[in-house]
Amino acid sequence: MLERLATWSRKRSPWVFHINASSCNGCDIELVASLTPLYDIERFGAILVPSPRHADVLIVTGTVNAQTKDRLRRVYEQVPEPKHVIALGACAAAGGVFKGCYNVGQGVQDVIPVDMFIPGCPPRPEAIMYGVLKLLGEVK
Amino acid sequence: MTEDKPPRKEESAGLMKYSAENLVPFGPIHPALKEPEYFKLVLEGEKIVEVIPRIGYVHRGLEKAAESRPWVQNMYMFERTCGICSFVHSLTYGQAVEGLTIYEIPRRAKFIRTIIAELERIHSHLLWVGLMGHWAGFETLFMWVWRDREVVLDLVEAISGNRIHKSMNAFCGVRRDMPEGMEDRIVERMKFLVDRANYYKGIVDTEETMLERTEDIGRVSAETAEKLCAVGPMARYVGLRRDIRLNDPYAAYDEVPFDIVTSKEGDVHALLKLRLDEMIVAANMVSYAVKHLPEGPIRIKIPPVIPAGEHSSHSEAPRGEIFYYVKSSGGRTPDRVKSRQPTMANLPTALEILKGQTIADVPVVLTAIDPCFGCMDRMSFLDIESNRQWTWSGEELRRYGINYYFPERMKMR
Amino acid sequence: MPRRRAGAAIPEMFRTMLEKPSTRAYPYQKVELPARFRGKLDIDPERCTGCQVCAMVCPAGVITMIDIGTRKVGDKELPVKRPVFELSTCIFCGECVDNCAFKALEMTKQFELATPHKEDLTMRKALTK
Amino acid sequence: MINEILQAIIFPGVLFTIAMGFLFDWLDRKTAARMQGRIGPKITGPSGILQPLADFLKLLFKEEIIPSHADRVIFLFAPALYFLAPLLSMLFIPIIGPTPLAGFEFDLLAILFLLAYAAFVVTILSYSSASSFTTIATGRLVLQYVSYEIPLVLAIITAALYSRSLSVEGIVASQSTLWNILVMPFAFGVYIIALMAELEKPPFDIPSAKTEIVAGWLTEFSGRALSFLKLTKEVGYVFGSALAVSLFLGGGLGPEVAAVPPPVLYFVYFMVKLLLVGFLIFVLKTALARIKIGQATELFWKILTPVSLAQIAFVLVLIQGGVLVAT
Ligand code: SF4
Ligand code: SF4
Ligand code: SF4
Ligand code: SF4
Ligand code: SF4
Ligand code: SF4
Ligand code: SF4
Ligand code: SF4
Repeated sequence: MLERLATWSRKRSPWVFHINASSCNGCDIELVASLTPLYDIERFGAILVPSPRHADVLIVTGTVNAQTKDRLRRVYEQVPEPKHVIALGACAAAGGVFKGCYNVGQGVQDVIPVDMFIPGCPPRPEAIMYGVLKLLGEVK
Repeated sequence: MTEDKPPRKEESAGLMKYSAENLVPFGPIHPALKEPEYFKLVLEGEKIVEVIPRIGYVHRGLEKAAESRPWVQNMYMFERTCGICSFVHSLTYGQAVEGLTIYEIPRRAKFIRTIIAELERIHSHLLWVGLMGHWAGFETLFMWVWRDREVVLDLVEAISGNRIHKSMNAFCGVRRDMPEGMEDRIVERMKFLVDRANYYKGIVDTEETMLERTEDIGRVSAETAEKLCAVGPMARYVGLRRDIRLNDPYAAYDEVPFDIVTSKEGDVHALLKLRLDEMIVAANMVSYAVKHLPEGPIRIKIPPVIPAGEHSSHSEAPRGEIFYYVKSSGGRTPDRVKSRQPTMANLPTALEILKGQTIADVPVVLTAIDPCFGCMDRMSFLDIESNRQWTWSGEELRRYGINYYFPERMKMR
Repeated sequence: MPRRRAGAAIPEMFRTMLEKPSTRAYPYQKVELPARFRGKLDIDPERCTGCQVCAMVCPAGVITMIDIGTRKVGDKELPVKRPVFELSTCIFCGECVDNCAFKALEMTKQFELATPHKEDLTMRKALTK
Repeated sequence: MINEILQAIIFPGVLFTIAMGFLFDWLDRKTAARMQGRIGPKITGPSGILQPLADFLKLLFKEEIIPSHADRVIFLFAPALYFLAPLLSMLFIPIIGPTPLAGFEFDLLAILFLLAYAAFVVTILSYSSASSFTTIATGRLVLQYVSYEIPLVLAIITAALYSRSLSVEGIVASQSTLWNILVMPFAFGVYIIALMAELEKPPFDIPSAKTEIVAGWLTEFSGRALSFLKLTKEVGYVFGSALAVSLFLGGGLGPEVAAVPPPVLYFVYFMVKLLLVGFLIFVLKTALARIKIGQATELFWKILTPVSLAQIAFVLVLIQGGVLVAT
């Protein structure tokens, strides 16, 4: 019973913390756009929170370069359990167009575990919403 | 507070001379900056006495990578320097490369480039105005402005197939023609945007709390701005008439009539109005260009090998001058590509403005330069007041790094 | 100089409140995509000849060519190749589509690509001819 | 006896207050969203009405991280102590009849004390988490508190003076012929503005400004502590509005309708007024940008304090002259 209540509330209230790990902004503005009136991801209870301590879902954009790697890991550790990570965009999924540049890695999953990949460069706000909703369907 | 500051140690590049208590980190992961950038603010109470930027969080090594990739592929990579003014990057890079070839760009392509570039300017300025509202704590303005911004994105998507990275440019032309029957729709939508821009101008002019936040904030004298090489709106808001579109026309800017907007007031409020005014100008330019679109081909196919030589090009991105330099030795890949972005050029001015403001103004002022730190990984500082100048050498960076990674203050339970 | 007042946005706020909200009903309603929308890449295995042009032009290194057998040209055995697409890094530029002389590639309108497993994004369709 | 305990726990006591807190949060988000052209919470319950509940429960079930440098004891218990303040204050407000659950002769003073107590606990909480953002937030909290405190108390005192009573019950009863707001509109205005400052609603969300100092004093809290802090804010919202209704809008008093039993009628009137006050705050908060702490201080000290003093003087003159004295 308690378990079901917890699952219900988790599915209904995904609070998102966005971290830009050296992305080009394209994904970031599409993520912000998904909050705005035309898409309004708040319909599903998702809001953008300002502190990783308040977050349930960590959305990472960008290629994760040598500099942001440690910060990404540190932010990830600050998020209380249960937590989920979404890699947003081609860059976060596997390096995107920057794959092979000397300063970038092979995507987010090399640094922290990823629960959902949303490919696209950048993904439409609808694609982002689809990804978040798909993740919610899986929150256990 | 002021007396017990330890004496300045020049050799530490000004990084460790203040005690930890009044150093407030701003970034790298900070909700006000959609991009990770790190500023250490030295505070006295809420007042900022010094700002120490730490850049390079978005450094991906584009210029290096460009040297090993074919010319055309680089176009798509440089387009992704940034998602806000992406087209103008590929445009400038393209122009620099085109300068090395003998081909003439079709006139219709020039017009289409102008249309996309101006649509991008509108989208960028709207985004900026919205974020300004967000950073000043005025969510409603942010929501409305971003709602209206979608109008531009829909048009861009209809023309190019993607909302952000248009992938429209090609060497000596554009990849896609304007879709059939878009003309009326574009003109009508531009009219709508001009109406909205006028409404927002009214809001930023009358709303008391917004004025409190923006008036008299972020002042800088025209001389300082000129000395620190401000570009784009950052130069125009103090009255400098600087605009590459006018000073050195490219694409079809010599055929589409327009006038640049400047302001004399020189505060953030003036900057807000300036951008809205520029948006109106841009909307009118789009309408004009769509109506006067010449017939003809849109692209000349050129061989993948670019003749040897050097060339540079610059253009006016929404946030100021973008500059590209390319060097070829006649191969399939460039020898060297160098790009300089407006934010890099505007950062010294912004730091100058920040001194003496309160911490509440940081987001607003940093937004004023529109934080897009795509390309800042090395930097020299010049403090014009004390005429002190310093650079970060590798050694200083290393020392700073060691200091930074010392046992973290924040630990898990 | 217009009059300064707090709450200048209130009339518009009430107007907006009485209007229909501008939110699109996704995911309950399909998205209207423009004709040129660049979505997930698709390949027609029948048309692909394995010419490798797409792999050469792709700026993101999405396409790798895999040997699927050999064929005889004259007295030489030449490998037959087919492309495999690692769509997780695809930047949807459409360069490969433009350059495929055999019109084997196409950009569909599919954009709902989110997946928990990155392997799902590898497209091997061309191999199973 | 059992009846009273049930009243205190369920209706109109603790549970009802909490439910109202959730309702206010939902209404707040929903109206703001609609005014911005959005829909707002939608899928959680009908029209998303259960959204605040889902948020609360989710945080309850979440891991709680206590920063190593923070004060453990304060971190664990202060949120609960903070939660008590608006909850207790709510018991002094008459909701389903002219007598509140726990009123006494000087309960207005108790409310004032609880207000100060809440501000004190927040400051301690904020200070105890000891990170550079919360340190700035603490400074802002204290400064904001000393700014709005005086006008807020002055506004409350205006009502008490005019009604010549120091209990909420008495003040409500004295308004049967004439609502206080008609005599002292400025005191009402000052009260609402100071209330917004106390609740940290824009334009006074200065101590929790998310674009400046991350989440302000809330930055370091997670899980259960965060859920209670947020709930407290929501309940505080309800309490602040309820006090406004009682002091200035005549509580649940209103024209009698023969067919409806008096307690129900009282309750309905009270709720309608409560939602109106809430709506007023929703609108103001959506329409304004955040101001700076210095500007807030200036507003409260240089403008609102003199205004409330003038209002008191005006009321005193009225009383002295014997005009319009409340019964
Ligand atoms: S996926 Fe594309 S849009 Fe997103 S950060 Fe990478 S390059 Fe930018
Ligand atoms: S030190 Fe500079 S050049 Fe080296 S990785 Fe960092 S930002 Fe790039
Ligand atoms: S300094 Fe410039 S050229 Fe050298 S590696 Fe870095 S980006 Fe490339
Ligand atoms: S100027 Fe800024 S927004 Fe424009 S491309 Fe450069 S980093 Fe991006
Ligand atoms: S490197 Fe520095 S000094 Fe040189 S052009 Fe760029 S910003 Fe100016
Ligand atoms: S200097 Fe700028 S453009 Fe060059 S590699 Fe670094 S981030 Fe990219
Ligand atoms: S998809 Fe087209 S370009 Fe690619 S290998 Fe097949 S035929 Fe060649
Ligand atoms: S669309 Fe672009 S990135 Fe994707 S496979 Fe084709 S060429 Fe490569």
